[in-house]
Amino acid sequence: MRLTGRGLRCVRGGREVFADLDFDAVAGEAVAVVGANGAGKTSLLRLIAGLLALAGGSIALEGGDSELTLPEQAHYLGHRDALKPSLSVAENLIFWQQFLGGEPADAQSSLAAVGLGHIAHLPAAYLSAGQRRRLSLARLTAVKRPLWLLDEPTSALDAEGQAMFARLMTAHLESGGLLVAATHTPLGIAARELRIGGAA
Amino acid sequence: MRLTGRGLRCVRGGREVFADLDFDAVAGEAVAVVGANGAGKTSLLRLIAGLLALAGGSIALEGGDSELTLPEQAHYLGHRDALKPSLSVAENLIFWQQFLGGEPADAQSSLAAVGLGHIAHLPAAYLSAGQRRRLSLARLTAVKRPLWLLDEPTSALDAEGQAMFARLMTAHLESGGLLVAATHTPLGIAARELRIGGAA
Amino acid sequence: MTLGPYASFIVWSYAVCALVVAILIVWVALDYRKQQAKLRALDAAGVSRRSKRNAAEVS
Amino acid sequence: MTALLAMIRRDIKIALRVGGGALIGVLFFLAVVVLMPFAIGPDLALLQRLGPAVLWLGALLASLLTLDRLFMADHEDGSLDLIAMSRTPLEFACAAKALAHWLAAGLPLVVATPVLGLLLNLDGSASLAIAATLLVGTPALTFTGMIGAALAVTLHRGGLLMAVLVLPLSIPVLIFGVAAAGAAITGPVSFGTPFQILCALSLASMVIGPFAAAASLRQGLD
Amino acid sequence: MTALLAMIRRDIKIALRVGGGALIGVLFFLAVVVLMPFAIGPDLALLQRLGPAVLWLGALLASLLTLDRLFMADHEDGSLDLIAMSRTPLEFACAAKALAHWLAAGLPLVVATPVLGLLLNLDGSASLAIAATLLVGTPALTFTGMIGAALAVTLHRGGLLMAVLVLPLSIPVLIFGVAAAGAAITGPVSFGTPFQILCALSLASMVIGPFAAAASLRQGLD
Amino acid sequence: MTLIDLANPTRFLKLTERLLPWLAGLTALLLAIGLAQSALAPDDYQQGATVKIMFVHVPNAWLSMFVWGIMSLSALGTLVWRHPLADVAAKAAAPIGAAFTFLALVTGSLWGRPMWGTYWEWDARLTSMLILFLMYLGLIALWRAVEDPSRAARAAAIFTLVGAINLPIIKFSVDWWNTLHQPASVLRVGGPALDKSFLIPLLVMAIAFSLLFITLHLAAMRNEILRRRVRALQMLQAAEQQGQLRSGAL
Ligand code: HEM
Ligand SMILES: Nc1ncnc2c1ncn2[C@@H]1O[C@H](COP(=O)(O)OP(=O)(O)OP(=O)(O)O)[C@@H](O)[C@H]1O
Ligand SMILES: Nc1ncnc2c1ncn2[C@@H]1O[C@H](COP(=O)(O)OP(=O)(O)OP(=O)(O)O)[C@@H](O)[C@H]1O
Ligand SMILES: [Mg+2]
Ligand SMILES: [Mg+2]
Repeated sequence: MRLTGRGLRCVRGGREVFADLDFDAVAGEAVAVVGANGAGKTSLLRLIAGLLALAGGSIALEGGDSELTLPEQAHYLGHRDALKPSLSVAENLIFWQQFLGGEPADAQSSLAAVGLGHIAHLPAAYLSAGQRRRLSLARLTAVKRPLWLLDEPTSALDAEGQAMFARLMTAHLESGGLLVAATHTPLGIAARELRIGGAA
Repeated sequence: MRLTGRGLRCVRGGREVFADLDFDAVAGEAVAVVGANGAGKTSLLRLIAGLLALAGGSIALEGGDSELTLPEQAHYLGHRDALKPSLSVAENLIFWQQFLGGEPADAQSSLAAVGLGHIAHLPAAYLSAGQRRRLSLARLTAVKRPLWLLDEPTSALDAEGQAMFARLMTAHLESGGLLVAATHTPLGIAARELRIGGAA
Repeated sequence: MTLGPYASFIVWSYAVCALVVAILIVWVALDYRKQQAKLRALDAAGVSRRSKRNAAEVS
Repeated sequence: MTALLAMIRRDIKIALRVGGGALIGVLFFLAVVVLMPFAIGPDLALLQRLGPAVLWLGALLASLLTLDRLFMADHEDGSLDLIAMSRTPLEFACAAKALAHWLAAGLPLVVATPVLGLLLNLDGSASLAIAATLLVGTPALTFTGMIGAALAVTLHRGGLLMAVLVLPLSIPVLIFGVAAAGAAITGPVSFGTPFQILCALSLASMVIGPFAAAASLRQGLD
Repeated sequence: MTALLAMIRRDIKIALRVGGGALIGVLFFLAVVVLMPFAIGPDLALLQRLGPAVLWLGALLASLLTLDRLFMADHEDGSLDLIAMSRTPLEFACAAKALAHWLAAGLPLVVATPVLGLLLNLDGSASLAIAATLLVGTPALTFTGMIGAALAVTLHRGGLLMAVLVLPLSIPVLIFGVAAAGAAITGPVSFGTPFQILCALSLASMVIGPFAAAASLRQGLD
Repeated sequence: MTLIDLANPTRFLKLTERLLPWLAGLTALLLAIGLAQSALAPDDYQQGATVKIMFVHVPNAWLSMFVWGIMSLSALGTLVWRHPLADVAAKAAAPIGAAFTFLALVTGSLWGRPMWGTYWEWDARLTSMLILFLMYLGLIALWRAVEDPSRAARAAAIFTLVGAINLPIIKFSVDWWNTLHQPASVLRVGGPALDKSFLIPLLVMAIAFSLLFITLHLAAMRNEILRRRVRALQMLQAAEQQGQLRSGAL
């Protein structure tokens, strides 16, 4: 599997963010998108996820499921964590699992994998910043998708959480997945760097 | 100036988060609050800021302005950045400056100091995550307060932004200020460590 | 005792009062039973005595 | 299908927890009905005549008050991004959300109508007729209101703007709803015709609403 | 003082930008006024009689629709934390927010009333009288509604629950507002008494509202 | 507030355990006496036998206001002293008060039909009572909508205090506006203006209903304390399981 972008151009709010960006990501390899604040890392991820319209260029996923569009094969993990405070931790995860189409059986094990097994019954409103982030990460394992688009995934995680997450990413890559992550801190795994906007 | 907490106990949502916590912070010294996700770092900062009720113990600031309460002498920088998307960058900062009682003259220089001078007129809705964080940081210099309470202040900042922020903190400490920051990554300045909840 | 032309209104007043008061009494009694049953179940599940003291303080 | 059911279940759960349960909807309806005599003045005959209008206005109000957050909440917490990326067509997801909203906010009103009819001095059959018009008519309110809710997300606007967009769309529903209900009470006009039109409006809005809302949401992603 | 002025200025700015400007408020009012004949039926005499009620209901609606986010938005983005920590007493800050809300949402309605009166077949002096009652009465709606908005933050609840709590509190305002307006038109009752009571209600709510809201917000911090 | 001094919930539980049977017995006795007396009371020369409705209408009307007053005091206890028993007292009183208000409204309507020729009239006394009823319902909804009891207690306390403004309006509505409802004839300056043959049964019924309220309130408070104990124990149970899971995982 291979994700390619050619001649990408991004315009937001009438201002050009970047232009003529090319990138490649192959299965089993992590791509770390780096660049200064405001360079366009988040914008690139949202372009790939189909959440922003391309102002130019093209993005293609080769070797994926031909019946599905690119966004349908991707997980997007943004700053906003898509959690409902009034639902419990487990209810939040199970909803996404059912809605995104995973098997309902393994919600509990996904929660345990991110270290939230013991607070599955708490309302999500009670979670700390890192616990919220862990709950979003649980989505990645609860539903299988070949392409992970991650926006600063390690923020708010403690050291143990970062190690846990590095294991998750490694497992995903080893099973032939793709991974594009925007980040300011080291991801904790080997990754090819994609720099946006020069060495700011 | 000296900030002391004695025998602090924190209860949230009916569950005890920590108990019997003591800490000291003296002027010119940074305290880095560390601990696992959910250990209670954010809760501690909110206790100090008066945004949570103490379940036990006491917090006092010695040597401050005796006419003002502790929260009135503190800056609190949380995960939620108190920005209004429909106001421009400059309008956001100037509002907080006027509301919190700073001199209106130096809003522009505060913005320049955090590297946002060139986009002062943009609506805050257009900012990237790091730019939003920078705008919150601008509040710290736009209004003078002796005590800074910072919750993961470096998250979303790029390398240059972290260096800039380290300079801000150093200047604050050198002018006799106090600083308590919860963090998972190194702050970039020398800091005394306050660990909550054992080495999880 | 004769209730005059408006007997039905008087009787209805007293009847509604009796009914509502009865509902209140039944509600309170049933609620009591329910909570007692829950407490017994928790006891049976072996939530320790020490924690019971704490619980009393928390409430 | 699982996906849509999950969506409906989630939205009802949230609506009941955040809004405080279906009872709150009924209570609100009660408050509106009680409010009207104050606004109109204590004239029982007039009240009876205006009864259907009052109940319909209450339903309109309840939907206006709760609809504006229908998509906004999902947009603000990022859920909408994931919904847009999912394998479920956005149109179906929108329809599921609207259905859940109606089940949580519209249905209780319909159920409470016969009771509230008593307060407005309506007799049993009239109350039932009004309940029937509300049953077939309130979905139209929800499904047209949904378009406004989606536009609110696209425009990054809230508050009264949405009401201004939705109100004109709901005028036909209101007209025929009140007409059908009025016909059932006073009876010179036939009940059937406006009632059928009401059904037609509901069906049409159930088709148009999700498409318009989904189209608007797609435009609004950024 | 600078702080309060800054708060008022900011809130008005946001309300106008997000809500789409003062015109939207007027437009909403217009939509409600236009809607009524459809709900009630095209009976001009009845419409004229119900004119004040319709205008007052519109005002109540506009405040219900916009008030529920008064503190919630500030709570969600963290502004409320900073406001609570600031040197400005929370009571004053609450009052400033309510004042800004009234200036942005209430005042335009008052100004538009004489124009809308024409639509409802009211003559000039009656329209002016109604505008006067709205002018002194709508602050009471805002300042009592504020209590509900603050409770919404404390409870982490929204939607109809707030309306259910606020409506009973606003019933007296509505009664005397409509009474005063009705007196001005038909005239058997004197205009003065209900108008004075309306003023008293407004003044009382301006004192009680900010205190209750601030108390509630303090309790709700976490 | 007789109960505020019993600071400790456990002590409170013990005391109610002993007190409740006696209170229930006394209530039943007084209710029986009151009912007998009201049955034997003479007809009014104006109102005929319908005056008998007074013996249930007036106690219910008084209690509906009195209960809100009790809740207001409890609200102060919640906000000022942060006493958990005050929360419990306020929460337990709300449904009972709502029931009394409902009864006052219903008996008043049933009395109004023969006396005024209508069940309902939008006058000041009746309207303010209806608002009281709506506020009771809103309060109950508020309590039920929030799981965290102390959070709900503080919000409910503020709402209760704001709503207390309605009490003087109900009481004096008959004096401030000319209404259908008759002005105060018992609780008024210058002593009661009611004939002894009506006054005595009325007072007996009033005392009986007050006792009924106290009994029900104590019982409901006991239930509420138990409910909180159950909740706390459930949370401890969850915490214990968490501890086991933690030690298992590490
Ligand atoms: C739904 C209708 C009614 C409501 C909501 C209502 C409400 C009340 C209230 C709140 C009180 C207590 C007032 C106080 O303590 O000052 C009261 C007392 C009383 N009501 Fe009514 N009432 C209604 C109908 C009636 C009717 C139809 C009558 C008789 C014609 C009546 C006769 C009385 C009397 C005699 C008292 C005792 C006044 C006193 O001695 O202070 N009420 N009512
Ligand atoms: N609003 C809340 N209501 C109830 N419980 C809460 C609330 N916020 C946090 N908690 C609980 O309090 C504990 C401490 O939370 P806190 O946010 O202080 O953690 P933290 O140390 O800042 O964690 P992180 O590193 O993830 O930011 C957590 O166990 C959390 O579940
Ligand atoms: N919603 C928006 N509307 C208009 N412009 C936007 C929007 N979001 C971001 N921008 C602009 O697009 C540019 C790139 O933003 P983006 O969020 O992609 O940056 P980033 O590289 O992720 O930065 P960071 O490291 O701070 O997260 C920025 O200059 C920003 O001002
Ligand atoms: Mg970014
Ligand atoms: Mg934290």
